[in-house]
Amino acid sequence: MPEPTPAKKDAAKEKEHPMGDPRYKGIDRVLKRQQYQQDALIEVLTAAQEAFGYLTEESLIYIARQLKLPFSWVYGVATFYHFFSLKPQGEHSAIVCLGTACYVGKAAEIVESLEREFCVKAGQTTSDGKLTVTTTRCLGCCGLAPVVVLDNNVLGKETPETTLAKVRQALGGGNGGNGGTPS
Amino acid sequence: MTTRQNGKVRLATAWFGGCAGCHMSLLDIDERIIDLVKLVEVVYTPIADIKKFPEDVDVTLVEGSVANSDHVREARDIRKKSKIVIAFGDCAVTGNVPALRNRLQVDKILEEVYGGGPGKPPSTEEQYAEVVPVLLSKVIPLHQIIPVDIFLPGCPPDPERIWTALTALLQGGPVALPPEMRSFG
Amino acid sequence: MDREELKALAQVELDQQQRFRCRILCCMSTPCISSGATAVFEALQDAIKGGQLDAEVEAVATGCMGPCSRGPLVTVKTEGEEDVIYEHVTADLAMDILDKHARKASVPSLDRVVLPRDIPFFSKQVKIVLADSGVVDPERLESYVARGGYTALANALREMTPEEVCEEISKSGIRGRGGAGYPSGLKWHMVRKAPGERKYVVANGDEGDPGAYMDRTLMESDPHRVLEGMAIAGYAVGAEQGYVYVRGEYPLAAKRLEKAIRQAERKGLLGNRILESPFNFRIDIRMGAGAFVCGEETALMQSIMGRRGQPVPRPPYPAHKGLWGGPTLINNVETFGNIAAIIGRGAEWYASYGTEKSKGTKIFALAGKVVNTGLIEVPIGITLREIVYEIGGGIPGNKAFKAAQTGGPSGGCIPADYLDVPIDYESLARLGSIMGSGGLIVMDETSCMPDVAKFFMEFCMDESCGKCGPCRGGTVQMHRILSKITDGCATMDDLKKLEELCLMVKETSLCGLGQTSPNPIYSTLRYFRAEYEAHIKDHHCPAGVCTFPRKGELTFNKVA
Amino acid sequence: MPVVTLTINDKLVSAQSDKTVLEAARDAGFEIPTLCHLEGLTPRGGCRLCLVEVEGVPRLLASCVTQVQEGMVVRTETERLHNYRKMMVELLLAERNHVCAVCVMNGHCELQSLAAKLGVDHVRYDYLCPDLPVDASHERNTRDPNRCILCARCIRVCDEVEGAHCLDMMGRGIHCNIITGMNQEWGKARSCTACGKCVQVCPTGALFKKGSSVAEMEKQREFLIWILDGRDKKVWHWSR
Repeated sequence: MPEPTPAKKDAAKEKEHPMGDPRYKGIDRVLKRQQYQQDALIEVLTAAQEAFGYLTEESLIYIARQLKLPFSWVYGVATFYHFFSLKPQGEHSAIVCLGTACYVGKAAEIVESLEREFCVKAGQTTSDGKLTVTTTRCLGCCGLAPVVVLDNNVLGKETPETTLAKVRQALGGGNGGNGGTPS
Repeated sequence: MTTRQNGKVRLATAWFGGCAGCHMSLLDIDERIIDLVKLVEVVYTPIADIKKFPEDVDVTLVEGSVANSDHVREARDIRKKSKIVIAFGDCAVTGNVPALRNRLQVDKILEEVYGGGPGKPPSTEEQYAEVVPVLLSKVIPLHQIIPVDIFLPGCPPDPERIWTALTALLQGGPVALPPEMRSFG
Repeated sequence: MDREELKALAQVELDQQQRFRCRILCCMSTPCISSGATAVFEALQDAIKGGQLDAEVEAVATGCMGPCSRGPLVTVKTEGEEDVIYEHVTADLAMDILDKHARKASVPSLDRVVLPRDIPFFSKQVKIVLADSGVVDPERLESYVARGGYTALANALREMTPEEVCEEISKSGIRGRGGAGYPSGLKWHMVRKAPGERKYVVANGDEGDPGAYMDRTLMESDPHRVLEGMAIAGYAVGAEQGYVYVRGEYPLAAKRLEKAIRQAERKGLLGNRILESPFNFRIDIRMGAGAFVCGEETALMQSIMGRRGQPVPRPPYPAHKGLWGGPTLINNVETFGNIAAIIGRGAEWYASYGTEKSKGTKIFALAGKVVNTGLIEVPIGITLREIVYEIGGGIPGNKAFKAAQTGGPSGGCIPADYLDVPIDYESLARLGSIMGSGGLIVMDETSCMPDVAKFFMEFCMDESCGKCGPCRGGTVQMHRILSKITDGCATMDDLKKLEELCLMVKETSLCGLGQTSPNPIYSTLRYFRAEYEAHIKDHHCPAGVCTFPRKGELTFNKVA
Repeated sequence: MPVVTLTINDKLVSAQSDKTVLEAARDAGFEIPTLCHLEGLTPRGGCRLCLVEVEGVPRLLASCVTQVQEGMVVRTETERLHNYRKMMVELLLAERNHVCAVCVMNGHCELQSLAAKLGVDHVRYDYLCPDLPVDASHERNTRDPNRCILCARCIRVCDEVEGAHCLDMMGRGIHCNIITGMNQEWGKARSCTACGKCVQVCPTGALFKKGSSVAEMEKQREFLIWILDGRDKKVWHWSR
């Protein structure tokens, strides 16, 4: 079904990918690997989120076309799962685990302190686009509760103070993570 | 129903956040109102000029939703002084049309209504309170403030519905409306 | 590869391992990595290389060793000596460890990080599923094969008919480890007998219960064990395709599974003509994308098929009509973790563990207010007291035990009065909780029970899929009433309303998520009703958690 | 098709074995309330109003997705069921802004009449009062999510009968919502064929024809069986 046509981008780049953005190649790889099966929608959406950082409307339209699925179907699946975001994410991300062990360890206070300090609600990005604060339901690191994941680094046994200090450092210390261990 | 010296039931009607349509519908019972007056003494109603809600009321019909601090106060007063409280019409039962404002923020509403006119708009909560009673952040049905004995839905409840309910009540029976008489709207 | 070649492969690996005088095992599962295990492992490798000990000493990246809060953990296996476990290891200790174990020097500073092996944390455990966890290198097939891996599959393919395999599972008495405890053998028989050309095997690794991470650990630490169990299941029920559904939060588990699948395929342990038999079995990974409800089997199947993870009414059960209409065997990852042991060592051996109605062992993720947190595997029927006070080492800070929460948002809180009840499916159900996937959170006197109930209800509300009305609207309303209670503006009438709602949501919801969502309220009300009433009547929180910000308000609506 | 005999509310009833309990009960003259069910569409089992008690089964079963079985003993009207149904309708009324007084479907609405039938004269739960914008961008029809009960009849008719699949569900839990196309304005969703089937099957005033005012909208569903039997069996039911 031909719905809104995505805007044509830079003509030179079009050679790289018909959509005018080389990042679509990542989606194409998964599409091919999954043989354009409609059942693989979630895998393809995951690839798109990895490629763009979030699910752009354009990428959703592209995926729907490639898999020959209705737009509303693709949108419905994309909004069902918490992993998919339809909004751009901040440069840095702080994910506070709200699993039971972390709850018992008062992780809610960490969320509150982040919300206060950076004037965002959990699930939102600061207005300057620097930081996204989100919560998650158990990362399975209960032995380290309360747990915060800052730019993909799992930090254990956190308190509001330690988290705030580390987030401030990450924001002040330029882009990317702080060289910690991968999770 | 207690029998008074004059043999009449003490009836009150009150008017909160609503359009008075339910009161109109009550008057629409037409000539039956004469029969009604034989049975009841209207001790308080917005139609008459009675300042204070009296003590020892048998039945109070409350029209309208609970939308501001005055309504809360009056509702509690009515509950204290009435044996039977009837949520009269959809606004009292569900919040209905006045509750459509619930998706908006109260300060935005006040600013919209009072802010743009001539003169300086009130700026503090206290100043607003001088102009109008403090609005509740959400318009709520009566039963969320006080216990309600009988619900009489309808917007407005049509005269037949009101008559059926009142006569059942005045005859001392339970108010059991048939399905077609208890729908919202 | 056939059975003989498998044996040969194991022998080569064993010979290889014996060449090393000293093997240093580093836990490289998520919690230890978070505590800095990568740096420790690298430092050890560097130290070995730098000390030119390559030929004698080996550093191995393994899976979970158990006491996760003490990570990074390192186990040293030295020829002719007892194994030594070190806790809280840092990179700068690498050289010390080598000095002590490879060079036999005296390093007294290491003593303070030695974790004694004779503490109840280890001695009370019985490791069947986790037998290789923390011992094998999860990224190397040979490591698993050397421990006898894939022989159960080989034996099943060679010596047993599919029916015999199902029967063996039945005889073992194993019940589903996902929570409900449905006898696995029955399910296997059902799928085997169900007519259908294409059948499927699904390992449910969508471990959504907050506070549970058994499946993640198993997939990260011993992925081949899961794959072997699935392959045996595939053979038993007549399926040629399997899926592991991995929770989106577990990228490392997915990575290791993926690697394991590729290795197994290369060696002919998965794919076509497995171990030179006519049996074909492929396994694919499907990643979840953050939806608790996808742990429910019908929702999980929807998600595998790329749709919104909304449950569909049962019957038809997946065993009859599952993925793409084919009969589908869905078991928890942990259940599949038991299969190789059952087939390999026999149903009778397996059934010697556990209680009369619940056989075998169960892995629990012990967390919360307890000294030793981590992953434990215990025989079913052990008491809560043994878990909390012996394995767990008691409550820190001289606080009193208040309750243990099992089963996550579908489970309940067990109070101190029942510490001595043996833990099995039935006894937990009688206490108003469930075995669940195995999260076990210990709470001390600083936990407020209405607040705990609110925490779980918020979880269920967020995770409700929205398909059926009772769960969609009911969880929201229950959460609102619980909020009123902890905020100080609830009435006893609200409590009555809450109980009515609990019953209604439990009895009318479409799927397990909704049906069990009131359990945390039920169990806390059952054992801690006085605490609820104190909140409502006296605006008092015995645990000192709630601050009653809306004390005295008669409605939920703040006056502007 | 073999016929089975079952007992519904103490009455012996026979039904073809491929029928659901709901169909058998309705054929036997028993009323079971439904909202998401609509003859002609795939059963969904979502609204839970059609739950019935079946002897020997500990759980309540949704009659719209439960097939009849020989010897089944079914109860469709017990006090427990009645209370649950009442609560379910109250939950539905509380979760959106169902203001009957100013609804195009006032007097013809399935939710409204069901509430009255069940004796729901007030709602015991907090109204959630969500802020949901009305979509009037379509040339013929309007979508008012404030009155939606998420029964998904519109989604199913659009997918199964019209074949357009313009409509679907987004989000989850209490934040579920019906969307058109890429959650875009209905008028801009080109997969919509403007057939209006979704409007006709909608049980409430969530979907209505433009131009209708309070209480003016009435819906007709005969077209469903007309189309489906016409398509599959080449039989067109004039009598319906």
